[in-house]
Amino acid sequence: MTPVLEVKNLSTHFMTRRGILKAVDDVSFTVGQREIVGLVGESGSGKSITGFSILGLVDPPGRVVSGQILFNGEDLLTKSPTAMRAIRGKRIAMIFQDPMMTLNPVLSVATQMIETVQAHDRVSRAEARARSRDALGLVGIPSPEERLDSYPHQFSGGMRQRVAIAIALLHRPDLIIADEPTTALDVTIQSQILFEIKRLAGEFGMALIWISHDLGVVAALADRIMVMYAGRIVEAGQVDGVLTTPVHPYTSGLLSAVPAAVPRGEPLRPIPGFAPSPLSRPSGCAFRDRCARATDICATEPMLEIAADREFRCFHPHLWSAA
Amino acid sequence: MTVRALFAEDMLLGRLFTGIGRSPKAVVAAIVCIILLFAAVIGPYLTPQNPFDLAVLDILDSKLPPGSQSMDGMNYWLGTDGQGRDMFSAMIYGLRTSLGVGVFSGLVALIVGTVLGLIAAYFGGRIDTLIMRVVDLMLGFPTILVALMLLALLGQGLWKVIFALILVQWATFARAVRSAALVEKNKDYVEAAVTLGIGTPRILIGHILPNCLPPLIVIGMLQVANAISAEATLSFLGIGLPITEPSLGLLIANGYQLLMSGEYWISVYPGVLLLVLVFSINIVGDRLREVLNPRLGER
Amino acid sequence: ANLILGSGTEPSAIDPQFSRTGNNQNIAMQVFDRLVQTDPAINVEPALAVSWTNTDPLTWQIKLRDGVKFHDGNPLTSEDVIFSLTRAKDIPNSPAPFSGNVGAIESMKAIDKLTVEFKTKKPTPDFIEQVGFVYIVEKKVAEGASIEDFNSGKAAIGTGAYKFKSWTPGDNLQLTRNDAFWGKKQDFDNVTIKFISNDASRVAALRSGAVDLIDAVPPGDVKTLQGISGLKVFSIASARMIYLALDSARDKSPFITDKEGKPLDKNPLKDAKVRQALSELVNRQLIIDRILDGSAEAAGQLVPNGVAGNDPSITVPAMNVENAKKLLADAGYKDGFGITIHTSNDRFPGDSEVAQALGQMFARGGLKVNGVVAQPYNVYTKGAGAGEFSAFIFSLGNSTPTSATGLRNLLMTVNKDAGTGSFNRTKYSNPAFDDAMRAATAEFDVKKRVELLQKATKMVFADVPVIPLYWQKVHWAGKANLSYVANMTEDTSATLAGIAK
Amino acid sequence: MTVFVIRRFLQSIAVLIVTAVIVFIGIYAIGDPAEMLIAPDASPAERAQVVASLGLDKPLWEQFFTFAWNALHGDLGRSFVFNRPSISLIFERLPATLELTLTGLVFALLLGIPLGLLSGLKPNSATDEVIMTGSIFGFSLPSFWQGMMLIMIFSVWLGWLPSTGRGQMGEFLGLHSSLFTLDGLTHLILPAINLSLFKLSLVIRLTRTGVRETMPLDFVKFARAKGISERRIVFVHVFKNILIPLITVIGLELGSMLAFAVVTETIFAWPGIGKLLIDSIMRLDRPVVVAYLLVIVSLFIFINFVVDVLYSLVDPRVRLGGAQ
Amino acid sequence: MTNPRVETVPLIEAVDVSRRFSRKLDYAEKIANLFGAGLEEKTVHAVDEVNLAVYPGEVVGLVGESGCGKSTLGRVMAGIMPASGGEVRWKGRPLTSLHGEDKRAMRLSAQMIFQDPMSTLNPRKRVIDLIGEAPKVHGIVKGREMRDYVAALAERVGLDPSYLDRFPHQFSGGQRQRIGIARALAVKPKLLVCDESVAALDVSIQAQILNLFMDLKREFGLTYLFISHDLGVVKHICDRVVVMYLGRVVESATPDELFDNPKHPYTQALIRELPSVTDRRRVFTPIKGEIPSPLHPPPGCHFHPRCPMAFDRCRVERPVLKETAAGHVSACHLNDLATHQATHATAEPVI
Ligand SMILES: Nc1ncnc2c1ncn2[C@@H]1O[C@H](COP(=O)(O)OP(=O)(O)OP(=O)(O)O)[C@@H](O)[C@H]1O
Ligand SMILES: Nc1ncnc2c1ncn2[C@@H]1O[C@H](COP(=O)(O)OP(=O)(O)OP(=O)(O)O)[C@@H](O)[C@H]1O
Ligand SMILES: [Mg+2]
Ligand SMILES: [Mg+2]
Repeated sequence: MTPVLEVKNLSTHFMTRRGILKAVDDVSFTVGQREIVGLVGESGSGKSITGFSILGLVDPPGRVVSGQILFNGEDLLTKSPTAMRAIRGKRIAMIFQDPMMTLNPVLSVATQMIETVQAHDRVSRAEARARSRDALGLVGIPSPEERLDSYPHQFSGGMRQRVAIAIALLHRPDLIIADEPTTALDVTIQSQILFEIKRLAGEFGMALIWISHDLGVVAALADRIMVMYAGRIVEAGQVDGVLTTPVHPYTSGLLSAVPAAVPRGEPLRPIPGFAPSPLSRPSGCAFRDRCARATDICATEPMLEIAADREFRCFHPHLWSAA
Repeated sequence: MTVRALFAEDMLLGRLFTGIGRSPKAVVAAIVCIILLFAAVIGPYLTPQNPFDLAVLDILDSKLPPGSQSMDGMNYWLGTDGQGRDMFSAMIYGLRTSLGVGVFSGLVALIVGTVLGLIAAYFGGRIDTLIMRVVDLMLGFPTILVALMLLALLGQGLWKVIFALILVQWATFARAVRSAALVEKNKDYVEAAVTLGIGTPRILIGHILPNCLPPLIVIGMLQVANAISAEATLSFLGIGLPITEPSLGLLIANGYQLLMSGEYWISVYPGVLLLVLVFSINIVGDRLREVLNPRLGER
Repeated sequence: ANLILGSGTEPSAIDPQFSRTGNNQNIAMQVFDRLVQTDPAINVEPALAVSWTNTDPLTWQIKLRDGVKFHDGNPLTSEDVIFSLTRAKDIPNSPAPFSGNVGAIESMKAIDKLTVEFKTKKPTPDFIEQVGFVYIVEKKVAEGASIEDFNSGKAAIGTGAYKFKSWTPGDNLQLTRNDAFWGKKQDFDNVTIKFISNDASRVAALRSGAVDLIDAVPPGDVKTLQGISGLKVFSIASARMIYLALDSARDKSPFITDKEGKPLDKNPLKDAKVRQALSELVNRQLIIDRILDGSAEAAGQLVPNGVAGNDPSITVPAMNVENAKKLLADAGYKDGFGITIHTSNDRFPGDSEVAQALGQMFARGGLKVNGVVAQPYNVYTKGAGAGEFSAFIFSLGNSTPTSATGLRNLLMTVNKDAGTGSFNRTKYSNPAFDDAMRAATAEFDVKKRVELLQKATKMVFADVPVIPLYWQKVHWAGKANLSYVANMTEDTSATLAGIAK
Repeated sequence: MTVFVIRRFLQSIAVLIVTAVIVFIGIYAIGDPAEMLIAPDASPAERAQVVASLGLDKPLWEQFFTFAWNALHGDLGRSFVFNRPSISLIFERLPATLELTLTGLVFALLLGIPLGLLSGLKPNSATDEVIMTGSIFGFSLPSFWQGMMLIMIFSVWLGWLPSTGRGQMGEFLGLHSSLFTLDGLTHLILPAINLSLFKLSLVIRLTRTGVRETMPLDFVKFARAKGISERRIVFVHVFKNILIPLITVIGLELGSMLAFAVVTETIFAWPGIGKLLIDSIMRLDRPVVVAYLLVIVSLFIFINFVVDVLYSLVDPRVRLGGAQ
Repeated sequence: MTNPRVETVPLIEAVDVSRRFSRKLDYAEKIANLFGAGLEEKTVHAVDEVNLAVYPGEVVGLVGESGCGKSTLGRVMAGIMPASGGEVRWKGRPLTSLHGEDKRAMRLSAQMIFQDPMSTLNPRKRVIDLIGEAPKVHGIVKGREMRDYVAALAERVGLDPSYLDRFPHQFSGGQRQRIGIARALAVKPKLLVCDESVAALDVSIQAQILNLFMDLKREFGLTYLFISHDLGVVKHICDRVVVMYLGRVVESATPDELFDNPKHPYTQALIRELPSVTDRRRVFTPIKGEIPSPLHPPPGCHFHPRCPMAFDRCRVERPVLKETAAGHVSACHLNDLATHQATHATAEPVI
């Protein structure tokens, strides 16, 4: 089975006044059909830009400077703007982080959904409307027909995010990129959305890239997990494996920093130090300043190592008995 | 606070300077502004004649074209006006007046408007309603009517024109400050300051006001330009400054009649100077608008 | 042919009796007629009245022109005249009624269809000059007509050379020729009068061809317009005298200071020598040449040569700084004093410039000019009337055949009941002059009357009650194929225009 | 909606009363209408008669209350100068001013929005620089100077366009306007340009700022992610958002254009209310000034009302009736 | 862990505290009502008769959904916002009875630390002024000593004192939060109300800040009201957890007790849906329905429309807080049913 998406050596840089900002730096991964991939990492590590790069939506002064993005075997980076537009929303859809901001406040939900249908399929308004209504029903919005004519502000945050999901589902795309879609929401609403997404992805056979910095959420949802740090994927593998036997010191640092990792009342175990400024990342392993295991060799670029169930970039990986 | 720190790139002043510095157009405009300001300040030392002193004028020299010589051998490089004023001197003095009127009225209006706007925003309720209704009323009244009434009440003169312009302008500032302050007021840092037991005046002036400054600087800049234009228009309508001490606007208005009879210099030169002045102020103000708007400023 | 006339002023109403201000009369004189009218030099000539005689000092008989028809075809009768002269007194809310013109009438009687007999309250030598200038309306139409009826044209029925067609306030007024007019046949079929108050715009309109003829050409533009082929300028020195009024009656004057700018206890202007000195400091011709581009004639008295009452023996005071300084020294002001000159800035061409020039000249004569203050007329006139100024510029237009009215209004002692001194804003009072004027106005013999007026004029101007500066020249400009009768009364009317022969 | 109307209505009345009071005091301060009006050589009896018939002999407060009482009955008084109901004087001239301002506004919008979009979509490009620098001219030149230059260039030198007055009127659908004849249109062009240059700059700027502020917003990116065409994004998504500030400002500016057409009307001899106002102020024709301001203020209020309604149509988040 | 409750006087106590936000009808709306428009005043019961005592040295966690009134309660208890019903007592004395110096002392003793560190720091002030302004204004330090004082504080919260002349935007999120904490500490508070203070931070930085809080508590004996919607965090550092739903307290217990034995269906759902790395559940059984609007809260038990176990009584009668175990109170009508039934309440709800 060919993977839905194959990203090879993707680099996306921002040419800012203060220098080149390597938001995504030599990132490679694949997403298989019907696979749910979690992309985690701390704020600013390049998760969103990875997603936007795939869709060709990196804003200036950012630019994909190298790499390949193969979607069903075709390289998206060589496509014309028109061809890209035909793919966006139709075959790759995206859901954004902030449900309050993703919908145009002055257009009705119906307008925003119908235009999406009609942007890709030559159908009548009535039919587009019917499809929109069905999509709203799918994501669990009660009485979709009436709600269609509402405006975004008349929905709560959770419902807006569901509308965004419904829009993403309109064309049953092959791949959905969800960029932290539940971060702004409550625990109870978050779990409703997770539930809905998971059901629908299964039902329609879609692949899903789920971007988040909440390890718990990804753990609950994804098949595979990729951990980003400073523009690079530092570790990737099956969820169970990565979360139980993290290989990269950053992954393990993250896992031990969560409150649940220590007994109640005990001091937590944060990763010491701060992430380097994206403008002045040290060469070599970007994590080495914060890493207890770092040695001189870490000043050189770690290669992507591929073990049985794991890919990682580290000279001093944790070696678990199981691995 | 060291001077260097003041100009640090993150500070307001620093942002102003680096912001302007990055646009060649704005640099030129800023330099022009500074030159004109300088010329206005040292005006009396620059000019061969005091055009405000009737005793040195001679209508025998009136309406001489540029380059003519006076009876006593002085050269009128830009010609003379209907009263025999040396146009160059008159323009420098007029610039002084115009700039003075613009800057001063802008400044006072800024202060008055800011205080009232802050009060309206912070206290809300009746005070807010009252102030804002007055603002609406002020913005609705034609400038000329206000000026004319004041003129009648107070008599004619520089200060009265300035007063009229202040009266017309403060409302703009009050409105701008209020809307900015309404946003700032609800930010958490204000609540934090309240929690820390910091008094209301201090919060208003020390905390909220500095954050409302960027739009104010921009509006202030543009208002100065506006005030200069407005004074010119008032002069054109015959309710401006004393005629013996003409501003640029009055010079233009005086020469306006003569424009078609070929004595173009009386109106055109001051007109060009006014244009250059207002234009460069606007360019600088415009640039500031770009720089100081965090959403539009360079990333 | 059609005529488009660009006018700087606009009527406030079409009712010819509503106001006797110039702007209203200009329109009225084209649609309506009076018993008599003036020629360009303000001489009376017959109009609707062909003759007027006084059978005794209190009785006048006026004979009307035969065959005159109103625009609606009805003939003019004595009834219309009696009605019009009665109506003139009680136009509601009229700001400048003709009531003064008919004030002398005791009673009126129609002798026949074309003769009216008047009884006056007291002997009135210039009776015809009073009632003669009231416009005659048609009784049938005007009786009970409102001001709106006139404005709309319903009641705007006169005997004039043109018929009223329409008025769009602020924009234009349209007339068509009255083919049944009793007088000279007009050259234009249709006349449009466009109201363009801004001077430069009006000139631009002529230059761009949008109008054929304009009035009130600013002096500065005269030379330019003359230089443009295809255009022609029509000029005349009017009977409008521009003068500097001096606060000569009071013991203290608000804007008189010492050289340091501190208020002065004494009022130097009370001294005729000082006034004389100020007059001699003024170089009238220089002002006329430099500020008014020659559009004026230097004045030393009220009315110019050609208007009855002018005394040719009064010379225009020449500039004589030496003598002026001597006069000042004689009066005890060797070092001069401080003075502020006030002026309007929108009343007549060059008003504020002239004031500044006066300031320059006074300054050169050793006075300290504390300022020249220009104000819009509405503000200015209030201050002038209230005696708030010390030296201020005004103008006085003379539209009557003799200087009597002007002298009475400007220089006679203020006496509201006698109707003298209405324009005497400085409260100047000269009993000898008052007596001389009273004698002159009571004189029935025209020649004698004029002589008496000249005597009074000479007497009063020797005292320098005001400083006469100049008589304004007025200009009209039009296409070269037009003719226009430039007139001293500053009237702008299609009846004065024609196609050049 | 009802609440909104009630609130507006009450506020309007308050504003109107204040306006009237200010004008009364203001005119009183400027000068004595009688002085301006009555021929100076009028006899005391005549003077007294006119003063009495105009009601100027009564104390100011009494004059005010007489006025207010009559105003309540729909009578705003008669002009001192024209002796006609001041309201009819104003309504007679209002169409000319409306015609001028609306044409100016349409001109500003038709030209300003595309230019603003152009420069907003390509910020910092050469086009943007040219448009923005050019638009500063609109702010920098005093209006009277602009007007003079327009006349000099287009009527005197080039002789292309008439410079004064309103042209021929045409009739269309029962409306009389100079918009319907060629002559009328040619007369309208210069004053309309003069009046609209400032607004044009404003519209350009507002549009540009709007575009620049809206383009980076998430929903634009989301629309792109949906595969919507760039055209639709600009003209539907972005444009509708820009419209909101635009409507507000246009509302305000239409009002101020109406009120401040004075200069343009003076220069171009346009028979509108601006010129009537300045003349009336100069002549201290108080009933006209009061009526003018009341009409203008009412118009302001009405325009604001329309703006608010439009606003709520464009922006579904805005609900009429909520307190400010 | 010691039981702080042996001390009898709470440091701060809310007694039947309510906080309503209402918008009064203005004149226009009143007039409209005369014509029968039927407009009502809109009142949000952000906090509805809440009782909560915090004892010295205690860390009390306050959890609940967005908009349930946590922040409002925090503000009322910190004395920033007056209560509209009931009273808040500081060391046993009602806040309304405090005046002058006492009032100021109380105000300074209760400090708040907010969620978004950036927005609580005035972007135009330097760190030194941000931290030092209040102690200077209140005369805690003299002008000259300020820098040392601030430097010491900065060091204490783990900030490099050499950064004192920088502006907030030059710091990372975690550092900014430290600035906020140092600023609060600068006026020597007794009580810190932490309103979602770690929600915006990355896991690792969150851990750093939580450690700091625990250190400070140990060192200065600070008392905390810790507001969060993250049960995991609350569980870790609190001595007692209070659960709110739509303005009311629905349950309160020690963390262990609460997590082991939640009584209220809402608490149960919260605990169940808490995503966790260690305890990976791949089945989601969310609470159905949206959070109801606080403008029109449902009658009876606010939670009943979403409650899988709701019965008739829940729809009409407001449940009161009852103690079910030592120090464990909850407000649910299920408590009144037979105990064996209640244990069943954890059964999977249907969606
Ligand atoms: N328009 C831009 N201009 C300059 N730099 C940018 C821009 N957008 C993103 N970046 C930089 O790119 C880097 C990666 O950003 P990205 O948004 O992908 O982070 P992220 O992992 O999604 O973080 P978060 O969890 O906060 O969303 C960051 O350092 C950010 O500062
Ligand atoms: N100043 C206010 N005016 C009107 N309503 C308010 C105000 N402050 C809060 N509310 C309302 O009171 C309710 C409780 O708000 P509060 O901020 O206390 O909730 P919260 O639990 O802190 O929510 P979050 O987790 O989102 O911070 C909300 O419905 C809110 O809309
Ligand atoms: Mg992101
Ligand atoms: Mg909160």
